[in-house]
Amino acid sequence: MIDGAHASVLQVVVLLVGAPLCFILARGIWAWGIAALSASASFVMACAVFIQVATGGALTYHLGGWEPPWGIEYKIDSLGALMILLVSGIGTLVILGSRASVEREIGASRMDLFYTAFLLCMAGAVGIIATGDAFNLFVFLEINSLASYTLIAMGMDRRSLTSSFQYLIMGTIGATFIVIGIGFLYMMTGTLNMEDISIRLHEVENHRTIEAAFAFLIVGISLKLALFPLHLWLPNAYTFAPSVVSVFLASTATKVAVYVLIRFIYSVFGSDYSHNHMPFNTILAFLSVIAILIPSFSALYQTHAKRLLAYSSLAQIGYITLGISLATIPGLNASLLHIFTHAITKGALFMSLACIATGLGSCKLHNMAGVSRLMPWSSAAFLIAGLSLIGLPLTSGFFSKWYLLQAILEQGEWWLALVVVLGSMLAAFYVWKVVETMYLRPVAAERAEVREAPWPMLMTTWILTLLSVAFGVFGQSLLFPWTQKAALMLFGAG
Amino acid sequence: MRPDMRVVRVVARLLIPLILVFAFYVQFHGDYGPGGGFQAGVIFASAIILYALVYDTPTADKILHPRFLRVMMSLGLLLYILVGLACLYQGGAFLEYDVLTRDAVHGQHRGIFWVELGVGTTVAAVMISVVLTFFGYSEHHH
Amino acid sequence: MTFLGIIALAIVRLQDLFSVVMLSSLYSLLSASIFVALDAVDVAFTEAAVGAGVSTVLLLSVLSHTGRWIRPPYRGAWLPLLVVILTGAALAYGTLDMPHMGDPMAPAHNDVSQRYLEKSSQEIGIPNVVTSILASYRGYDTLGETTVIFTAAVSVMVLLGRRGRRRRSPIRNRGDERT
Amino acid sequence: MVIASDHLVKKLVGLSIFQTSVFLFYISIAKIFGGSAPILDPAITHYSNPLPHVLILTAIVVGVATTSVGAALIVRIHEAYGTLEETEIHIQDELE
Repeated sequence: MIDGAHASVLQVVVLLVGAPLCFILARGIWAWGIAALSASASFVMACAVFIQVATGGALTYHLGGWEPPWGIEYKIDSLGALMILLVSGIGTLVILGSRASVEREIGASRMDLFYTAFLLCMAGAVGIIATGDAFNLFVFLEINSLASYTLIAMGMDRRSLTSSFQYLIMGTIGATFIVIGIGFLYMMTGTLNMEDISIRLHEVENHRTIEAAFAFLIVGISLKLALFPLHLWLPNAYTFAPSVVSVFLASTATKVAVYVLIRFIYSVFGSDYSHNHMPFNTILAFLSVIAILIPSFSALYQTHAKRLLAYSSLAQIGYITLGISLATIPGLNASLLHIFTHAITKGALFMSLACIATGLGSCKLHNMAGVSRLMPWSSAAFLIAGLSLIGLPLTSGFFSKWYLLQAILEQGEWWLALVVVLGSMLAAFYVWKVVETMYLRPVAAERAEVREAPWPMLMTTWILTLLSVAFGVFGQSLLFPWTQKAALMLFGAG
Repeated sequence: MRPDMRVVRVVARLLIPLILVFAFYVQFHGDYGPGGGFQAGVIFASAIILYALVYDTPTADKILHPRFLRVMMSLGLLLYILVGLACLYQGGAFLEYDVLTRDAVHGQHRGIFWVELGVGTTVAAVMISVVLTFFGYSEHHH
Repeated sequence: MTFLGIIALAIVRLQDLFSVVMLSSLYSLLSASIFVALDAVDVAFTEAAVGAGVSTVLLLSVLSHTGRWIRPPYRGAWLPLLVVILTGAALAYGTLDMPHMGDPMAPAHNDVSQRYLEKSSQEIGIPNVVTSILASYRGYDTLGETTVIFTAAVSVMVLLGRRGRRRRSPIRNRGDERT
Repeated sequence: MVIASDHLVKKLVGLSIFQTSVFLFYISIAKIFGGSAPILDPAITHYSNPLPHVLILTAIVVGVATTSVGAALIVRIHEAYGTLEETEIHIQDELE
């Protein structure tokens, strides 16, 4: 075994070591220190893996030394490496910048518990992406989910408790559906390794059991993904979670779910089966269109900035699944691009709101009047990232939506293109609603004392904001070749 | 104390050591019969929970301090990971017990023993801690 | 199996939560006995200890805190019913075509499980194959499982731990009024 | 029942019953007629498939973890709202 390959498992293990250490050793700021250290270590490992995959192709690792399908295998291809880089990168940035916000919203005395849960959540997410084993995926999904419920329940408002419970019920139903799907697959193939399943599936492809497995898996993942109409848990969860938790969840949780969806559609069932055997494309396209339009309209009526962004997230999920439903390589490529650009943009937006919440103590729109004069840096970040969310030229939002439009027009589906344009216009309206409050309204007298957020928070906010712009300018040369390669590979053409 | 509690206490005092012995039997005999770290942990925890039910939660808390439980559950998890890392150190893959000793089968035995011990420790500490936290919580309010 | 169905139905109808919890515990015990009949002794052991034991104790302690009676339901439930029927239909659809239960030639019993049964005595050297798979072949899953349990403990501590509670004072707690 | 019931405790119990049923499904996959429990013994030649047993052991643990987190949430929700009926919780939220 090559030494560098160990990084693929170590990037999860360092997080799993960090969590219990945080739990027993650390108080207050030390907890933050341990968390920052192990998250950074994980990020470094992720970079090592990324470089290895970039130079040497997909990486496999046999846990316990047992070759698959007997043992569990880690399999990281170019898409997985990029996803892990995204998750561990954003996780590390959020931890680095989170201290002031956590102190204010959760309290120094509970920091150890908070960061323990945060590390576990991150470990779960990275584990889901890295694994090549269907059941191992379920186990790490549950680590990720349980930690997410915990983090959400730490919010200040009592509604964080009910949102967390709602998410727990929906999430567990979703996970149980996934287990049923995996059970059906196991019944027909006798193996749990994803690659092995996909090879053996060809022999039994026309069985109805496989169709049922497909249906259960898709519905289960869609619950996690918050795809319309299974989205009801998401707005509450994002709104009432502690601010920095919203940042991490909004930029990674649904993205990981999309990745799982892509993994099952393409790597397990194969593009041919998924797209041609069932009315899957039509249903997905239909749901995506609704997912883009209805939440975008709902976002217009929100009076809480975090809630507004949560509804916008639902719409973005719609764009991503719309690309998949096209069943073409450019469509999938556009979806992958949008996963990355949107993760970074939404991260920047939620992070700037976290800054504002640290200053103002709330993200209700009427409290945010004139905040640009009190917190100019945080507000400017929101403005710039907001432009990217709308999809204005030169931003990353434009970059990925442009490819999506191209892919749609290539298929001649002009009315889908219309939906994308309409969604962007609605985004312009709701972003404007927040920006107008921040920039053009007078400051309430009792808030004149509010100061700008501390620099570590601003640093995280601005790194994400600048990345969001940078991918608009350099995305063509930096991101596009990777996602193109991944899309080709998933369609089995590369 | 209600008079009927006395009988319960005497029976519990007899039962608890038996349950503990059984827990250790399940922990170290999992190779041959059904059972292993997880089941042993649950059985061990059930003895302590029985104790907490018959006596009271604060007394149980005093014997097994919440902080101690917290350390134990973390150590169990860390032990598991440490076995994995030891295999890495010996030149194998993560959790590849073969390399722990010169003889592969012996390495497997040793690896499984320590890993199961880690699982048992974590599960027992977690179960006790969770149940006692629930008991303790209600007592504060009623 | 019929018993399981009856219990599940009773749980849906009952308004006494104490009975609900007790019946669900019974459900676990019955499942455990079915597991024994299906040769899954380890699973039966665990299900009995966890489902009938730990879960029941936890739920009862929840009830001691929150009360045991609930109001009769007053809203129509046709949409959830539809969802349940759809799920059931999908399950039935999937099972129509599946290999017969107990058939040794079914694809699930192919070379993967054969190797566990045939080679584990040489490779690992312990008779309980379930333990060999659990701790070695799929040891990483078990590490994940230990982490899940650990996460649950962290979570309960966050929600009900002593230090956690004091911080919550901004929200008015009913319980706090009494203490 | 998980979705339909108005009461949070019933939802949680319903969820665990749903999960237990899935466990039964898995174990029934593993059964081989004429096989016996997968504990090796020179006298026995046919065993039931051990792999689903292992998976379900893991799933049971995940299930009890979920139940305990859900139960802790229920206690806190009851404390914060004074009720566990979903409709009443919604009404209280609307009033805020």
